Amino acid sequence: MSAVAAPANPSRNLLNLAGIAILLLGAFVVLPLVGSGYLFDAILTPFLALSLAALGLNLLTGYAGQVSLGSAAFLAVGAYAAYNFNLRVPGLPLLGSLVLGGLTSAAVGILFGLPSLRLRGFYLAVSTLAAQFFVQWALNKFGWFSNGNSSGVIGAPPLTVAGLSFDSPVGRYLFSLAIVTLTTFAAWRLVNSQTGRNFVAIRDQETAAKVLGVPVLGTKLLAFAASSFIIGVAGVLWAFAYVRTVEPDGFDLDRSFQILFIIIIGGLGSIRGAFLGAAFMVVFPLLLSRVGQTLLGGLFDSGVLENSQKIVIGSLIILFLIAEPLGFSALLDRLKSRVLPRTRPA
Amino acid sequence: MNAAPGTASALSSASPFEAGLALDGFDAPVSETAGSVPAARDTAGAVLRIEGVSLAFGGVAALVDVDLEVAPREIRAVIGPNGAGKSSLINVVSGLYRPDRGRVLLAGESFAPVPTARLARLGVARTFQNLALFKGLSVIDNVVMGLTQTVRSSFLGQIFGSPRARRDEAETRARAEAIVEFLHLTAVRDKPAGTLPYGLQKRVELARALVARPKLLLLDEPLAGMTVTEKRELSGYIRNARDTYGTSIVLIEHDIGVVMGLSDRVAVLDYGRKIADGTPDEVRRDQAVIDAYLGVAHDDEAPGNVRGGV
Amino acid sequence: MEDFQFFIEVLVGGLLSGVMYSLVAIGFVLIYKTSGVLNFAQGSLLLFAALTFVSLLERGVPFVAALAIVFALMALLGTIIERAVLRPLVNQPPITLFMATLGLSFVIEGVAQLLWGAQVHGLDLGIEDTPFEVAGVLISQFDLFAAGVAGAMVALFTVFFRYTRVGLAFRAVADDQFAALSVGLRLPRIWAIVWTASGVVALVAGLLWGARLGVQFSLSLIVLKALPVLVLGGFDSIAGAIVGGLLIGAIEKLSEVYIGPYFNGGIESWAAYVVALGFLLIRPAGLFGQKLVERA
Amino acid sequence: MSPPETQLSLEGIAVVYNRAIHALHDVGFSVGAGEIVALLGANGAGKSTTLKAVSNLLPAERGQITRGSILFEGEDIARQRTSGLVRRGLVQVLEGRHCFRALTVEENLVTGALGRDASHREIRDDLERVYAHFPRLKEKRRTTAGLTSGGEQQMTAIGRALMSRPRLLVLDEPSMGLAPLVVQDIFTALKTLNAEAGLTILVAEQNSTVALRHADRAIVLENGHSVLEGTAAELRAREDIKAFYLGESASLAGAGEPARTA
Amino acid sequence: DEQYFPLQSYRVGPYAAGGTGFFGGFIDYMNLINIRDGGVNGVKLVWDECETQYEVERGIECYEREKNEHAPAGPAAFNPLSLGIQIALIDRSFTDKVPIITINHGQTATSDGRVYPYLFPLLLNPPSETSAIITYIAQREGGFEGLKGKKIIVLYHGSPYGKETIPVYELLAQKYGFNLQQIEVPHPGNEQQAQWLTIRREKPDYVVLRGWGVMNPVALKTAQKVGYPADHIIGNIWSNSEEDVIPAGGAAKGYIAIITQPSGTDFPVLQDIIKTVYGAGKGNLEDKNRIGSVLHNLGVVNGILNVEAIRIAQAHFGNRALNGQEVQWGFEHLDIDEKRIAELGAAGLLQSIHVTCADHEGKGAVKFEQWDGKKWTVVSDWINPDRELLWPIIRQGSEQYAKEHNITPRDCSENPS
Ligand SMILES: Nc1ncnc2c1ncn2[C@@H]1O[C@H](COP(=O)(O)OP(=O)(O)OP(=O)(O)O)[C@@H](O)[C@H]1O
Ligand SMILES: Nc1ncnc2c1ncn2[C@@H]1O[C@H](COP(=O)(O)OP(=O)(O)OP(=O)(O)O)[C@@H](O)[C@H]1O
Ligand SMILES: [Mg+2]
Ligand SMILES: [Mg+2]
Repeated sequence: MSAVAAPANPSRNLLNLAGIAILLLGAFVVLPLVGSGYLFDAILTPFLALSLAALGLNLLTGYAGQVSLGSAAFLAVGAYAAYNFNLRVPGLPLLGSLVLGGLTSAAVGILFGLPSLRLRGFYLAVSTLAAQFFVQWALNKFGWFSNGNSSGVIGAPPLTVAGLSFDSPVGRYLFSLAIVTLTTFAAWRLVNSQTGRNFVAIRDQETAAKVLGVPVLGTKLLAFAASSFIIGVAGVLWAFAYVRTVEPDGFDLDRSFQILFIIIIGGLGSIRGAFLGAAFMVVFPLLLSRVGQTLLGGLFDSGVLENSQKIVIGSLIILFLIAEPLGFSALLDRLKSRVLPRTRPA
Repeated sequence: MNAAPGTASALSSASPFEAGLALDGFDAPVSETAGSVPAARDTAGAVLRIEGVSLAFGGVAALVDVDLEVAPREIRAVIGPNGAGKSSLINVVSGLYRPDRGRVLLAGESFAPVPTARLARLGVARTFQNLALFKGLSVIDNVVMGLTQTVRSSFLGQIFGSPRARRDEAETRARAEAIVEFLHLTAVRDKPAGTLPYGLQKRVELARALVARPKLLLLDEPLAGMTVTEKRELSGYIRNARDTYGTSIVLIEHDIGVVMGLSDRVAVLDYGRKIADGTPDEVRRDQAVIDAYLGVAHDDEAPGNVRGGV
Repeated sequence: MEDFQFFIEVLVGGLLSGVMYSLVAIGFVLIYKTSGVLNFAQGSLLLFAALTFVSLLERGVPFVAALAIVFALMALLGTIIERAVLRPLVNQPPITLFMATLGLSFVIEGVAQLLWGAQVHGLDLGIEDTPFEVAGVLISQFDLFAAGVAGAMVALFTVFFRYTRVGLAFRAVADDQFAALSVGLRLPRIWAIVWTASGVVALVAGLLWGARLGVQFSLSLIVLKALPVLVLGGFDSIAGAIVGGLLIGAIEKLSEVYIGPYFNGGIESWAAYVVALGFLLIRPAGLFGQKLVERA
Repeated sequence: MSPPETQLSLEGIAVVYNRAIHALHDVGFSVGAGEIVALLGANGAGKSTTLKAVSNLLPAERGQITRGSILFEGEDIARQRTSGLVRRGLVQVLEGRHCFRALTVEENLVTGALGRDASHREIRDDLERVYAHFPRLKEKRRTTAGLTSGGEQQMTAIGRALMSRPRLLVLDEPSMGLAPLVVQDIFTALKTLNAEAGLTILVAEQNSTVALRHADRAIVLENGHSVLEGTAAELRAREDIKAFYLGESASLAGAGEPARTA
Repeated sequence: DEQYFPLQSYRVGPYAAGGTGFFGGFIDYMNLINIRDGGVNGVKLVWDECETQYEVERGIECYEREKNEHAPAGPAAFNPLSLGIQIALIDRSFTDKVPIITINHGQTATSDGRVYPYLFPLLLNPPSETSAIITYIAQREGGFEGLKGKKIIVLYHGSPYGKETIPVYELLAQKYGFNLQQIEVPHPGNEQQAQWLTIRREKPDYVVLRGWGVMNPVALKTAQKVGYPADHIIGNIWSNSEEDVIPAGGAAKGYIAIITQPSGTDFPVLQDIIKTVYGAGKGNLEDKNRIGSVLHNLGVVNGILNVEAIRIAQAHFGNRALNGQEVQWGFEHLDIDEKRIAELGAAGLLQSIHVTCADHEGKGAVKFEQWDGKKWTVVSDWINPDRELLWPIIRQGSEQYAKEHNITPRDCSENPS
């Protein structure tokens, strides 16, 4: 699980920059021109939201080495908090409630991160399930969170930033894209900073880190906070830009697993891993189901297709883990090192 | 991390006899260790002083009433059979083990146990016997981690690139690069430390410890698993570090050649007790040491190997 | 007095359903002991076993024969999993293996539902479940029976680990797979054995739970009930699975009955986890779990 | 002396890790039954990789042999699992003290015998034999291996290998972290086993002095190539070897980069 | 010309049993229309299934995908069998203008057609269901007077659906003076020891089961464990299927549940389906024994209502594929009397229904059935809910929604057309 290290030679560095530039150009300019409503509403927006969530989890699990099975809970906290700030604080701009939602999630994250000071590995992982179930229960139970809706269901406020409205498929997509881009940049800065190194340090060798003066407790909690913040923001996108009407049950354990899958498949401890993984976990099943529908829809009922898809996806995940335990980002690195001249053979 | 059982009890100050012993040690001439600046002699300014430290693990005594003193600019070897308590001693000094009795004086302060979190700030750095690198980080980042202590900027500052953060980053990088250069690690600079061969990993760990220019450097078998040439080279660096930064060094090493060539004074532990303490030559002539540790005199591992060094 | 009797009743009910959790937990423990990972496919195994079993019954296969067939199937499955999943992933970090088991659960659930459809099946093991009363406290025959089975299994495994050297090999493998390889332990065989064993445990648990819930997809969800049991008892301790089960069961029910009303109910879903967490903060490796060894 | 019949032979081995990092390019040598052969080389030369290849342990580290063949007693090891090889007497002591941290010292030793399903009394005897070599371990038999000292762990690892009654013992840096006295004892012990039981030994050693003192022959690795081979005596005599591996003269190429001999 | 029905079905996951039965019935009926009558006035019915696994997100994904298909007419109506999905689609329904049919469920407020033109919780909405259950209990106790001082416990599923009726029960408890206790069962509900021990202590006269999926059989089993008589447990509209009682085995004998359509196959329309559809090997249920099961029949009824809506709309707009708005008109003028029901061969299967611009439920009359261990037998006549009492609740919800989204409710007094 190699963490991002400063790229070897400047030439490759430039190449990366160019690549990113092209990506952003395509995402911000080209896609909006060519994409269909379905593409935005049903594929790209959820893809962005999940990527962001995965990015958050990757900070915690990939970099700081603390496995969490409660990501969905923090999605929920972010979404519901933002909803309530928006509802109860008059005149608060949307972005304001978005950030506050993230911060609330960060606070909750710190709370549920406390056990990490004592627990390790799967013990910690399972203990994070407490967050998962408690949050879901609380949102379901106390109508206040959903403004008195007995079912705990909340509806998204209109997406308007500085007067201009984003309430169209493209708009929602661009809104998410902007948020994701900014957050990702910040995260990138973070993992390449001293703090980022500290994360990896406590992951790989807590004792040594301590001896070098890394504040272990602080760093762990910081990891939980940063991670939950990003996941919280992702939750806001999920609720406001994608689903637009959410119920607590939407943030169940399966969601947490999905996000965990994304970072494993994409590559632990790598930023682009979150995106690659999300692309795989979001787009691939859709593709599969559509292809299945069009090819075999007549022959079998959707149950058979669905189960076959389950099998296919499950096996693919396993095969992939076998072929490339370090995930897509490692795969990409290898391909790069094939095409680009390698600095120097090991 | 596994802290030893038992808590620090009332401090037992060193008995005059022991103090005397320690002084004897100092009177011994150390100048003949060629190519090395003689260590300063003043006891008062000792960089590290261990007083009557004892440590047991469930009845098994790892350290028994051990005293040790390291003068500024001194290279202090600690040798002894396997399981004699050498690493434990270092772990006590770095606060990973808390002694049952006795205390540790660092930079004029007295501790029992030593607060690990403050260790780096006290100017102490160490390497580990079983590699303790950050496998996921590149070599250079591993070395930069050695300077964690010097980074003052907050994580927000680092994200948004506050001036201080940029300064910190630039400084630490520069210093790390220098050390990497110095230890000939440039070739593997960007490789994840975990994939390096054992010997190089040892080297990286040394770099990580050196980069902070510590006042006191604790080395637990830094040369294990290297060819004689590499050993000679690295011991050269170690001596250099002492000469240029005036670092005092506690060196645990099983290669008698290196120890004899490099160290100003040698302490010998056996079953947790200090059985000898003096100049290399005194120690290697000491019968108890020969019986417990050296075995037949090692003519072929000529100390000359290292003497002739860089 | 009335209240006290009720308390006892809740307590007993809790303990008994706790045993049902233990049944599921044991399967996890077996895998964890040898791979150091949480096998999330345990629930799917359970579903697969039970579903296959009833479907065979419904197709007129006699009880015992069906039992034998499913038994064989689980053994086969165990070997396949070892060959296709574990062997290629040897010496990989636990998290990777964990994800693999999740992927595995997809496959198994998919296959199970593809083979036997999504209908809900009733399963009658022929164990009467009319409760009988002891000093005014109702006790369920069925749960008693289940408790008996669980007890028997625990005894069996404990003996197995205590008096064979296999236990040692297991711990070695879980500890350091690479070293285990180098000393010539037959990892493939060990894994195949263990997965078969946990498959059989899944079968037993599946039948007992199936008789309670009916055999249907939701069977695979009861793993969530087993997790707090595991943390509490320690992932790698059979005894822990039982003790943990009893504790969790009792705590869960008592809290639901006595604390639940203040939140108008439903706290069961997390109460167990919170309690388990509390325990963990005192004993980071559960009650009987193997503490992790680290020294500088 | 007449060359004994070869027990192990490597031919033009090339190894790649992660399908990207080329660790070995062309390594070839052979070990005769009853021989003691030393494998020398700088850091990163490829000693450990070679030895892992011999025990067919590379797959577990995502490494694979891309070229060449390794024969153990005439059979290609590629077609066998490590466990099989151990059963047939090829046992390896891994680099860097791979003990089972959570097991006690004694349990560690016993695992060595599990491979060959030994009987209880066999195990008891072998344990005694190992304790005879390493008295220190006897004192520590009940201690959790992970908590013992570096040297104690190293001893445990070696003892564990001896427990499986090897015929070809492969050691990766056995002397690492051991007190001189112990190193002497180990090598004398190995030598006696070699003399009495005809145990073949392939050892990668940085401590070339010791290695060459006890070995019959030695192979020198460099950047994944086997560049030099000869009897210990010959090699001890060679200037470049002296220079680099025995360090008997100040002249040396800049290390860090694997060094150039010849 | 083809009329397109997008189906957000679920055939895998915890609730697959429900999904397969319901959508099986729906598809069977549409097949019947195509095969027997060659479509609705010559317009063939087409559909495709999109698996939701009863998850909201997947439901939305399906909706977004399917709403654009078969242009120009597009989808006739969505029939998600999920409250969660319906709720998520409420806002979208205003912009996309495609009817969303939630038979026997749906958010309470959405019965108010003035505010929600495109939402149709047909046949029976939660309040009607609730009042019907209480009315039935009252009948067993000899009139509403008999309810006084009786104790009723409602055991509800810990989900939006489960909680939908909490306020309704409270209202009725006030009105009829029985004392009420509502207990939640955490999702999915495979463990109910605690709840039933409480019930055993409280000794209620009746337990109302508002369950879903595995919760129901477990409830019956656990009831048996604590010795609570099954014939005093009343199941709600989603606790009334064979799938709920079969797994419970003997424990379910005597259990009573509410239905809008009896089970069984002795209705002409089902005979037709068996003959024409299954005869032609086009039947949708793998397991033939499930033909005529509660959920299958509900699917058939759902088919009838959808098709009739199309028919009525065609009479108004012409016999062609209609778009969502036109179909909405059809549903809003859905008026099926006993005569028409007889023509449809559904006499006794469904009961006359009259949807209006303001009332999107229709009628909400129900029967009660009892499980004898083998099959359901109807034990009551059609029971009508106390709508005067209930509509205030509905209006309250809908008006609040209207306020929040500044919608001016349609004026349904004069007849729009
Ligand atoms: N955390 C611990 N728990 C239990 N025993 C310990 C612990 N740490 C050290 N010991 C024991 O204390 C004794 C001294 O250990 P130490 O590591 O200091 O020896 P050493 O001198 O470093 O030996 P080596 O040269 O082999 O590294 C050993 O017998 C070891 O088993
Ligand atoms: N698991 C691994 N993944 C990637 N590269 C590896 C791995 N193990 C070794 N290498 C690379 O293979 C080369 C040879 O390493 P190897 O450990 O065999 O050298 P060595 O001779 O044993 O060195 P040392 O004497 O320090 O142990 C090195 O360049 C190293 O970086
Ligand atoms: Mg040591
Ligand atoms: Mg090596």
